[in-house]
Amino acid sequence: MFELAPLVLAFPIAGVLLNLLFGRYLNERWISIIGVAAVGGAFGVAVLQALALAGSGYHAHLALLANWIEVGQLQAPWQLRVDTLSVTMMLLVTGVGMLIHIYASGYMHGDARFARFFIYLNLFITAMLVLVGGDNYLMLFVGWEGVGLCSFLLIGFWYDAGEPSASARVGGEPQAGAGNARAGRKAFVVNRIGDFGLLLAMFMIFWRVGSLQFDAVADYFSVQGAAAGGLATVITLLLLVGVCGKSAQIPLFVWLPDAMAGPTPVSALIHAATMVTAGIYLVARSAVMFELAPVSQMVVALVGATTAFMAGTIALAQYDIKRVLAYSTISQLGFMVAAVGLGGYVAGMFHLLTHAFFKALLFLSAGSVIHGVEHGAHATHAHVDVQDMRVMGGLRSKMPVTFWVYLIGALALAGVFPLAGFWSKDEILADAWHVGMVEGHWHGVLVYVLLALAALSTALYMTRQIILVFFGAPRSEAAAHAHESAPLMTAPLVVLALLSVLGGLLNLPGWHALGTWLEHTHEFFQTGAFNALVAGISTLVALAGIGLGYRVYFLAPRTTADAADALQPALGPMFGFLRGKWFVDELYDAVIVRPFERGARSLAFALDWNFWHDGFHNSVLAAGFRMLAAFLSGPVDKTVIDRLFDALAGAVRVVGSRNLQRLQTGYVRNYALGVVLGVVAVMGYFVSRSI
Amino acid sequence: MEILNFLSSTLLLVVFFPLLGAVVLLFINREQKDLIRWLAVVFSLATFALSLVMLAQFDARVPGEQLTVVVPWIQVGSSWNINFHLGLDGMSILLVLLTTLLTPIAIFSSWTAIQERVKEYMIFFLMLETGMLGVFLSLDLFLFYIFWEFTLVPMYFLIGIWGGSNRIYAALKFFLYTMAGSILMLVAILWLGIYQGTFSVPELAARGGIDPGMQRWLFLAFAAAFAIKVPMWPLHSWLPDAHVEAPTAGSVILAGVLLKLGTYGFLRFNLALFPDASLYFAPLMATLAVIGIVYGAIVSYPQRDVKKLVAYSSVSHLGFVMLGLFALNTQGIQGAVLQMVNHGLSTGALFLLVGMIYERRHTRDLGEFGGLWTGMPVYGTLMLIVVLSSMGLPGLNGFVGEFTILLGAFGSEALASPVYTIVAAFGVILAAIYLLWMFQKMFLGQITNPKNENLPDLNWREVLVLVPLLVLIFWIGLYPQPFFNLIQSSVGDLANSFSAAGIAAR
Amino acid sequence: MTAAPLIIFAVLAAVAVASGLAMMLSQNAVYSALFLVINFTVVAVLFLILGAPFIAMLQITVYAGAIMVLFIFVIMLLGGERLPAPQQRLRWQQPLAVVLVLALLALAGYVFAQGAAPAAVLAEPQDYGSPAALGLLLFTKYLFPFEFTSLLLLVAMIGVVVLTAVEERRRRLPRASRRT
Amino acid sequence: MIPVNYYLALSAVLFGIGALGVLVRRNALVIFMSIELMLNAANVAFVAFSRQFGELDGQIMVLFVLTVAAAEVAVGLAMIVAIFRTRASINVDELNLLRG
Repeated sequence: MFELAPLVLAFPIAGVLLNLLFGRYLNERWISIIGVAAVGGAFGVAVLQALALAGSGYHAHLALLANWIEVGQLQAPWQLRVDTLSVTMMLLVTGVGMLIHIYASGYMHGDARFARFFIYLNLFITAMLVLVGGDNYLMLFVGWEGVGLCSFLLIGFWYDAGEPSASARVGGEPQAGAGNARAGRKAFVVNRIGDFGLLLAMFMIFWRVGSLQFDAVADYFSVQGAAAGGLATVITLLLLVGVCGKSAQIPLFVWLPDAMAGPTPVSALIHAATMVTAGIYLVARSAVMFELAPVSQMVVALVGATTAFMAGTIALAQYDIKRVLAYSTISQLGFMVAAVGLGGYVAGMFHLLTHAFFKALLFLSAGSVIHGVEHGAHATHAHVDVQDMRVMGGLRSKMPVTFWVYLIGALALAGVFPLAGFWSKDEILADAWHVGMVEGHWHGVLVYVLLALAALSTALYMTRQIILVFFGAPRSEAAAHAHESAPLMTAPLVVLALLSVLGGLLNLPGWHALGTWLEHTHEFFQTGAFNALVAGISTLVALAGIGLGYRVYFLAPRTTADAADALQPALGPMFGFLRGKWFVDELYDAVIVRPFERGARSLAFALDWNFWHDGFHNSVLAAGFRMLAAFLSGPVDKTVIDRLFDALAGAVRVVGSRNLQRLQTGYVRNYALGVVLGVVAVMGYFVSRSI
Repeated sequence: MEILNFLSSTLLLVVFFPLLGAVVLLFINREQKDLIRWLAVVFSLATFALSLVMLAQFDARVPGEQLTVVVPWIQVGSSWNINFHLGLDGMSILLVLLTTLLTPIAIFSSWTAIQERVKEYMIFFLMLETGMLGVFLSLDLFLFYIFWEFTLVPMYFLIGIWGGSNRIYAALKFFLYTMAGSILMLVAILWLGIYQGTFSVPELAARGGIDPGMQRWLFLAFAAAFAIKVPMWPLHSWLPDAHVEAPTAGSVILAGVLLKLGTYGFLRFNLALFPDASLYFAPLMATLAVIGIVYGAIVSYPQRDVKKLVAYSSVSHLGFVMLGLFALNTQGIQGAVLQMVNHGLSTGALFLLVGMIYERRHTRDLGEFGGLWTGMPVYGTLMLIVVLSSMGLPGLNGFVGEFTILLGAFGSEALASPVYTIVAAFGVILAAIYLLWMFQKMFLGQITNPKNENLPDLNWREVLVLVPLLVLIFWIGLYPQPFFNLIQSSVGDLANSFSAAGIAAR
Repeated sequence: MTAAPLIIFAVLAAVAVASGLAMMLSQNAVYSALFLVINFTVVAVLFLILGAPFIAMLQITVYAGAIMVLFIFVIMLLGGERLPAPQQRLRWQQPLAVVLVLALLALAGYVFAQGAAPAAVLAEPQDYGSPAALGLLLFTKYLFPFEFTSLLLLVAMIGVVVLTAVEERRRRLPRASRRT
Repeated sequence: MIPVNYYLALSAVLFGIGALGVLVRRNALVIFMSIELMLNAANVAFVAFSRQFGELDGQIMVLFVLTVAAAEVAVGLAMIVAIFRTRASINVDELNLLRG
């Protein structure tokens, strides 16, 4: 069944082409059927690949599609790699992707660019499958940039809407309705910074290893062992730059909150479940190198933990329903990155999977909420920001299905026993505990503390969100008239809710299905031991967060849309700091963006144009030439030569200019006479010489 | 019979067929504009067909010159042996094909844009094609020089007659800059011809043995001509003028082919004839190239005139080509040759697209646009693809070239430092910044300017002009191997001579 | 050296010079043309004597024949055989010209007087001056210039057509476009 | 046989007559005829030299001179015709646009 592997790409590509060529002639129904079928087909193929792996001793299988670049010793074919790690990712991408496609066919109903949306989504699935299915770093990079492109296109899908927020006003004069487009551009550019690191890492791998194939790289480093430690450190740190870009870690996380400008299914699919986890996949894929570079591992773990903590605190003070989830995603990605940094690859992958379930669920439910409020706003002609949680409230009764699945997602995210999030998050914390307490590394302790605090804030902000959105009384007309979404949208929610509940089964302590499955890709992909103490603390932390949220937000419910946040008195100026997102955007704006723009402007206009183009060219080259000409015609010509000729002219004047002028009679015969005169003179000269 | 064989040799036909077209056009009444246009397109397409015949006759496995045409031309005494010598090899074949492809496209794109003096325009264009093909195919220094200068004349008139408001200034600047550089090259050519006893490039390359000190002077003399043409930073200040003022088709050819005359010259002459000097100057040239990459990209960003933006981006892109060439290894040089083609396709297409909106709106000011995608979906989509290709998105052509170049430069023995690559890779980030900025300003956001509301989308002729370029953009991006195969053996030989073993053998 | 050839030469030369002078002095252009024909014919005879029969024939056919017919044709066409009343504007030109030409001849005479040239001519080879020999030379050593003369004639032909056809074309153009 | 000198002298005299014709006559047609006479004089010298040196190159030159003369006459007469059309005159003294 491995022969079918290329089909995993063929299905979504076919979807793209069909909708691209015929989309304009089809109605929404057929467009969405094509889109969903394309992903569904790929999902089927992925399942078959998993079965094939299970049936053939879990050995990695390579499927050559075509040669791509062969230059000198550089050999980079289009080749798929089917092993447990890639198949896991494929299943996730296509499975969750399919659910989100179904949801999107309801969510995007009536949009003028319906076909284009599905083209983009299928294109994204293709790129993501290239990313996780490729057999070399170059193909991974193709997918890596490809998903970046799709992210750019989908964030800016409503490219004629969205006002740039004050802090995010980047790029010269404001342009009407280009806020979403700007967010997309920001995502692409920030990701490119990450790609820069990945690119350099690839170059280094190639020139040391001589190949970009995963197998060859793994072989090289296992053979070299500790001798290649320095090299591995440099490469892995460069890879980390890429991870920070794609998985939205400090310092490159700033694009992800803005990316919420895209339609909600996009946020769920790309900016929660799949694309942003590519960084974790990359680290897991390059695990051999990370294992040789303890310094890099430590940096990775600390970056992840810090991000988890920082984003968790920011999420506490946001009012935009999707923005809270965005920061939550960054925070959870921090968990995963910390996990793989600590060597807990299975834990990282485990959390990646469960997070995909419940975060996709949360985003889609948030979309459902937005959809509902939007309908309410339409019905009442109210002008409200439909994503602002302050105008919501009391939606529990209006949207029951959405409420329940949202609650499940939130509890899973908060890590409440026995939902999926509990098991995966606990595994990460246990790994951190192990590294810190058992192995005695200081950074393990630090990571554990940061992650625990992040877990606390996770429980707190999710409680806050649930209460603000669903409990209390509606705080606007729009919220009062909201209604439940169509079954096309709620059905995938239910499936995802189920997965969020049962996701923990994937790698339950004692069973370790995921661990044993992934073990076949790298032997050190092992599940850490279950630690009852850590599990207990985690549960306490989660409950504390929920309890705190209950006390702050439920017992003192917000009554009006513009009241101050209940947490504000407790935190004081700190709240403003969190509300301002630690002012990272402003910092980058002041330190990087504005200086760059100012610098580019002065480089372009002052240095290049005024100085070099006008100044140097016109003033030095051209004017220099003119000066030389002027010098020759001026001092030299005017004084020396002119005087000479003035004298001559004086002489001529004596002879009589009238006479000379009369030489120019205009009669041809006169001139002929002149010719003969000349001939006689020349001949006379020669004759006289011969005498 | 001998003369018949000579006249029917493929390369001769490829080079002079456009000129024949120009001569034929001389006899057409200037009022019959459509007939003139059709004839010009037919002649340029026939040249393209001939170049495909040439491609079929080309054997990619042979590293040296093929389909050679040699006729004694000017022989004075024993020291002057100038031959009419045309030859094809892996270094030139892609550029020849690029030229023969872009010329009909450029002519076709001027269908409606050029209404005045159509006859002269087409004649100049066909003359220009002959000149460019001659540069790529001549393997005699003297002949090369003649063709090199020959390209200047038609381009001068194309800019100076059909250009924008400041065309005379731009045309003169273009002419004088190029001319100034070529004079030094002429001196070097004469030195080579007289003191080495031959003007034949393959013979000079095979013979080698020029004193290293002298090589450096010769290298610099040739580099003066080529660096201005490329243009390398800081000699680029003629480029924005020329591009902004030139008519659309002129910009296409200028960016697509004429700039490559410079990079091709570096490859064919500087690298092949002066290997020691190339090794000596590699760090310097790579530094200039890298500065050009970053500088061009930064300066592109704040431009308001789209054409100027694209013109500066050429400085950046050709910096990549130069970096690849002076990496002096297989990956670098092959990537550079492919990137020359890529830049021709992407930037050519960009100029075509800019020309199309210019025909509709008669402005190129970024501030005048916004939200065009809504009204012109086909135009927006095609522009997006070309923009992505230009910024090196994997799967499109630009990436393959840039990646191989950067890879080559990273591990280059001649440069011996990854710093060049690290700085150059910043150019990749910057490319995303300025190109996406341009795309956003033109196509995204709301339509604020009422003049943009009812613009017609592209017509069949405009799409037809772009289709061949788009096909190649995807083809090279997804399956570049056929292209690499064409250049592999010739360039591989050259690159090997710079490897440690090659240096030892010399 | 017998006297006969010299006498023949003297007579021919005298006729040539006389006809040339007559050509120059005749007030009627038709007479001028006819005197020139006489001159050309006499020179052709001299060519014959010099062993250049081919050139002599050409002289008769092309010069005395074709070219002079053309001249007479044009004279008749334009009615230019007589100029209107002589209205001398350049009075000093004529004497000056005579003086200069005499000076030129004097210089030439001086050169002859110096006696640089040999007294006699050599015996002629067998096929000297035959059309065959001339043709052979023309198509080998002088091939390129010979081919080039064809181009010259072509250009002259086009030039003549352009010069004389200009009026015709203008006349045919519609009125409106003439203004531009 | 006659010495070459004689021919050369004849050539010089004929040339002088031609030159004088060009200088003193005002009728454009006669001026052209004088030019023809000058060319013819040159031809005499060529043939004479050719004879003297026993080479045919001189005669070849005559051939070329003939061609040039023919071309020149054709163009010249065409010009005269063209000028006559605009000026109704072939008096070269009336063509003094070059006057300073």
